[in-house]
Amino acid sequence: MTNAAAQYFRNIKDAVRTTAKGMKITLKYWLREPAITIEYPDRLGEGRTADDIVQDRFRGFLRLDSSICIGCLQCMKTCPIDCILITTEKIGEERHLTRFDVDQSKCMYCGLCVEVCPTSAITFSKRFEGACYDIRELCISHIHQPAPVAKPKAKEKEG
Amino acid sequence: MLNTYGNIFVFFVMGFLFVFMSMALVKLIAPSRPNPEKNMTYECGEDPIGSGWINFNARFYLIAILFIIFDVEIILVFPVIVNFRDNLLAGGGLAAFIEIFLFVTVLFLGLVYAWRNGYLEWIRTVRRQLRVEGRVTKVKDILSEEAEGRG
Amino acid sequence: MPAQYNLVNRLNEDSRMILTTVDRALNLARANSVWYLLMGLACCSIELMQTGGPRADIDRFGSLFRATPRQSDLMIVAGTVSLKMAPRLKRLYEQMADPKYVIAMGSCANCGGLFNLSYSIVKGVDKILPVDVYLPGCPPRPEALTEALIKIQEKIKNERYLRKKE
Amino acid sequence: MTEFLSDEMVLNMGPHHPSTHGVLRFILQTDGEMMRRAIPDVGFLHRGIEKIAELLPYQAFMPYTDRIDYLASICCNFGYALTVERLAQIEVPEKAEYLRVISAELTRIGSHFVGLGALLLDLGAVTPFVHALREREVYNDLMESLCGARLTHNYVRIGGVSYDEPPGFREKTRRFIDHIEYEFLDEFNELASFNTIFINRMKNVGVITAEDAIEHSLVGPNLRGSGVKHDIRKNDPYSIYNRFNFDIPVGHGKFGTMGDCYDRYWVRVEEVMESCRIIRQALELMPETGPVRTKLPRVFKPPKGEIYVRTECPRGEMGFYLISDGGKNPYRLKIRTGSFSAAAMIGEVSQGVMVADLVTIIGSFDVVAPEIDR
Amino acid sequence: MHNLAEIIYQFLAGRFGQSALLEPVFTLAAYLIPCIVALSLVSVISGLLTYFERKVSADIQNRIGPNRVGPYGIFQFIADGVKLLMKEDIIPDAADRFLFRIAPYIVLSSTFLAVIVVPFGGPFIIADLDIGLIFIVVVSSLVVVGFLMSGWASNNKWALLGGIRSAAQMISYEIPAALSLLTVILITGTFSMQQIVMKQGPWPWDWFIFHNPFTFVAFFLFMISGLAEINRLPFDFPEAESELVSGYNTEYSGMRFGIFFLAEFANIFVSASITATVFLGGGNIGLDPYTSGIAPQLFMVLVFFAKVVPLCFVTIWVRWSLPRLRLDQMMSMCWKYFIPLSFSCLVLTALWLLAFNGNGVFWRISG
Amino acid sequence: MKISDLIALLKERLRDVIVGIEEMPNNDVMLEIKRHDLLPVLTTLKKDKELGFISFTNQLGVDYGDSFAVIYNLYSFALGNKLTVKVFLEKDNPEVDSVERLFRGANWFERETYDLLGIRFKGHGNLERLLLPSDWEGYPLRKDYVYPEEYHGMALKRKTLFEE
Repeated sequence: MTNAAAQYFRNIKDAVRTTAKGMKITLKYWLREPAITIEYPDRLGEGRTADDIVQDRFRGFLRLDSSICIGCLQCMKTCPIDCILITTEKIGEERHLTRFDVDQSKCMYCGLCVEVCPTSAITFSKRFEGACYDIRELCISHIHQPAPVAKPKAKEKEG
Repeated sequence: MLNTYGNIFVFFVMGFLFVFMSMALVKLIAPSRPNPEKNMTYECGEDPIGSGWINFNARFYLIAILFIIFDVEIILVFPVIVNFRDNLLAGGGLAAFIEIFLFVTVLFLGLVYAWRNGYLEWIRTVRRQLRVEGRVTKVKDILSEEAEGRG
Repeated sequence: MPAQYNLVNRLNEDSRMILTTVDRALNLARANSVWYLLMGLACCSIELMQTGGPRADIDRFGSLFRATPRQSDLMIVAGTVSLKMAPRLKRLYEQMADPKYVIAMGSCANCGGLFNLSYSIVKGVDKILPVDVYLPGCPPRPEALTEALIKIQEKIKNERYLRKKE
Repeated sequence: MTEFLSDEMVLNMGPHHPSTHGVLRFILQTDGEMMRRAIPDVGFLHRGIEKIAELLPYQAFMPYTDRIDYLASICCNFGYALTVERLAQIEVPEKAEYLRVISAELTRIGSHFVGLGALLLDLGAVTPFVHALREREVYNDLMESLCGARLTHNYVRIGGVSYDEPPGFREKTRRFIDHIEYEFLDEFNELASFNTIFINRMKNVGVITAEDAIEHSLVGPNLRGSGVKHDIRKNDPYSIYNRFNFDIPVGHGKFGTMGDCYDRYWVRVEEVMESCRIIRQALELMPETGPVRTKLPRVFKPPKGEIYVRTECPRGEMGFYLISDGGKNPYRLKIRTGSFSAAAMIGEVSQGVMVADLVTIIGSFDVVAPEIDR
Repeated sequence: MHNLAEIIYQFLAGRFGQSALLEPVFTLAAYLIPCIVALSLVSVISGLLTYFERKVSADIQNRIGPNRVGPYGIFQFIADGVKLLMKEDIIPDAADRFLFRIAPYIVLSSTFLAVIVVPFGGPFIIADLDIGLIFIVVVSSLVVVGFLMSGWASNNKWALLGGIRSAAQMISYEIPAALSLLTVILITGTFSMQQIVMKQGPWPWDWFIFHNPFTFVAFFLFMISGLAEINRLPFDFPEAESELVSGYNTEYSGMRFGIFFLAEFANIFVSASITATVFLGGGNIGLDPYTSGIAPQLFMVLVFFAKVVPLCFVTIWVRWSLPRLRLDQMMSMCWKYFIPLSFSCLVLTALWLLAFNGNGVFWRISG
Repeated sequence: MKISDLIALLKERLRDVIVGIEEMPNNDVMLEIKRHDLLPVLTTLKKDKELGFISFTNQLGVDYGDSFAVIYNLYSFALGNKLTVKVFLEKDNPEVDSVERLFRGANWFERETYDLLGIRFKGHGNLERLLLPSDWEGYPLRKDYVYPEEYHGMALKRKTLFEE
């Protein structure tokens, strides 16, 4: 009986003590701790853009440097879900890239295409903003007019 | 002439009017595009199984009865409490105190009685009931019915 | 007589002006109070939580989550929609009160994404719901979701609410 | 005492319900507030990952393992890579092993944060959950600087890892784990774990005995919560886990019965601390430089054979049963996950509890829907 | 002159002269003006409280909170209100349409009724009823009817559970709340709110919370039971988000839900003002509320709100600090801890008064 | 326990029923048995004091083209050893005894195998589809599975954005 009574009052004491402790912590946060919010998009701070809030290695939208692309189609073949479409055409003597589309709505940002690229022509940019009203906007064409592919010699240079 | 209860009445009416007017405004400007799917009862995206109007096992009936007992007795103690101060100042404090004490003690004994008999435990009763009844619908049936309904 | 000198037309025009202003104010209010349905389907749901969390804090835009579709304005389809889930998702969308908006968050919701090879996935949530904003990413960053919310807000602001048709 | 006769109420909890952690569905048969039983209905996120594995080359399947358990993607990467490596007998560079362990343990911390936080959220305590999310942001930044993604890291490759550590990574990681172990967890425990209300919600609820836990194939923290000292990192060590000194936290009935929800919760809290210990040691031992990836042929074909490899994920044993026919795609890949048996167990332990307890029980098992459905 | 209606009536009569013709107009005006003012005041206050709650929660969670609508987002509640007005109003087919519609009326009206006897400081009390405190206790239990009604009428199982829970919870916590108020009645000997305020003084030692140790305990008992009465965490069972989706208002959309929302926050305000009035001296600055000039009277209002706002803050603060109890724990907490404790507070306060001849701990200081 | 010792021990205990026993990579033993021996063998493995394979860690079904197989992964806390048990089934009638009674954790594993491969488990209490909808047709993990065109009016194919 005394045990039960002691337990009864211990319960009250515990409840009060632990509640007070918890509330002390939240009060501390209310009073002292500053917000860690990054006010994307408009109040990022002096001279900061959206790209600055991501880390260097961030895997954003794919980017193509068409001047060094050798048109080897490795990235297209290695993509498990076929979100890259490249067509090449022989215009005159040289092979030309006529189309280099990346379906960013489908892309899973895995990096397999980037790893496989022998010349590092396709890389990740830091861009992550791409919300749009029409899904077709997310199919991004990197080539607007046929561009000659780079010489495969570059491949050996890159190793 | 002015009556304080007039205030209460006006307030009550105004409270009603407040809601009524906002609802009228809603009627005026809010869209209304009902369809059978929308007007279906929400149950986490599933077809509701059965109606919500069932015989509800409300163990709190008991709590309600306890509440009424307590509330009634508290009301009985009200006059004593209101007059306690006057009695005290008039020298009759001890009698008033004894009165309150007796009342509260009786109430308290009632609580202790309920406590001892386990009326304040919610879970115990149910465990027993679960053992006694064992009325459990086959879930298989529910799932297959659903599949039929969809197909 | 030119139409603009007609008194009735004049009144009409005035009221249209007023309606436009009121409309704009109402849309502004609506855009700043977009409550989203708390529904995480897959990976994106974690980023959805993070968006409500302290770093991105979607509450800045007056958005908070509601657990029931009746009280929410925005459905964020955060993740893969399987064929088993699709009817439920559609029902949840239907049960939301008008006006309502949908964000397809992440590749899976956009077009099936990396699960295009699968047999049990809806290839794009726009096949079952009208999607307002598509958001790429797998999963999108919280900031990207914030951007999608801003797109939704812009859409709301450009809507004609009282003036149904000109 | 009079028994009030009442109808049985059958109601759906999920697939859209705030506390079912993704898309689970429970069919509750209740008697008012009291539940007679809860029948789990899963598969709302069945994405056919095992079938996809049969359609893709070995390397290309790696990103999919991220999505098996999105909270602990590196642990899944790790398990899959390990399976293929053991089958094909590929040596992994020393540094890559360390980076794998560090990132996997960091992921464990991050995953447990969501697990613990979500449980608290289900119990109505929003603030600890948001605080856990805040720490997760730091963790996310750390992982982003290492792997380039916040959630689906896709860091581990067959034969190594994709990137070397970025500059300043060690220092940042050390600061992070110090903050977690010495500051954040203390505060978190004060705020949540040791709160009387919280303890009362958790103790003696959903008790699973050790025998039951083994019988129902529970794994990971759920098994350890029942007092079974079994951790694949110790009992069947893989990678370089045998080089580290760490304990296996087990439930011992801290406040109530052994194997209750609180024990499962507390095992996770302690695991976070153990992970911090492992990371600290790994950071000390990790070589400064060195290769991080073994070069594989472009068309990679492991030898014919079958293998079963188990790794310890935040949600318990992650087993990959891989059958290779010598081709470039796996012939069959079965993924055994911790949440799968845990979800089955939820139905078993939730008989005769209250609706509110079901929420606690689901939270304490820390199930993740895609792990169940795959 | 003990209430606002009379003051206004006298003022109007003095201004325009008394006549049989104008008297009904005066009467109506005397009733309506304070009513409308109080209603709009309480609506705005509860709106501001929603903003306050979101800001406080944001601060506690290292966030910023709403900051886009107006300076620091202060007009967020207006945006929310307007949006709710423009949302579709859904009544499910399976619901009991009449009860479904009537429930918000009952919830809001009964919440607003409690405002009648709240002394805003000075003469600003809408009706100083003799039974003021009992009136509040009675009226606040009317809210239960509304909740139960909405839960039942929705024909939704989550809503039903929420409604039943609210009934069980609110009637249980009614007892400790009423009992802890009675400890003060022992001291004052009257139920009139204005009298209760006037019996206290401007300084903390004059307040009833510090009258004796038992009123001190009763204060906390009332605070916590008040949390339960207004369905705030750790007692927010009727709308426990993670358990019952959204509880009794699961099926409510648009403004009907908005009215529940408004009532919830109005309840916070009412509960805080009762606490401030009964235990913390209300708007008492040591002057007579009726005869002093307009400046002291306004100061009294200020004092009153200076006490209410921290109490509202505490309500919000608790919500963001604690997890939710379980239903049976909540019930046992009420019946096993709160009711015995409040009983003993009542008896011990009576004993204290008897022993010290009606004086408090600080009676020498407070004179 | 060493793999060779375990193989010797298993050979001694299960002399009559072993069809094949071999070492697997990753310290594992592959034990192949006949279909109708499954239940007795697993019972022995679990109940035998010395073996004590009480933990049922994994189960999967495989479509080997000309036959099905069900594979069980067991673990013994006492020995610290894993064991893989494999049963081959005929292609046209894939049926095997359920071990749900023996290992209660096997319940969902068997349902999943039934769901995805169509292997029936005799004596299972509730052998229904687990992951896929109950009105789904076909067994996806079979090698000859053809993807459905649509399910309840929802087409499974989507034009890629390149085509649009």
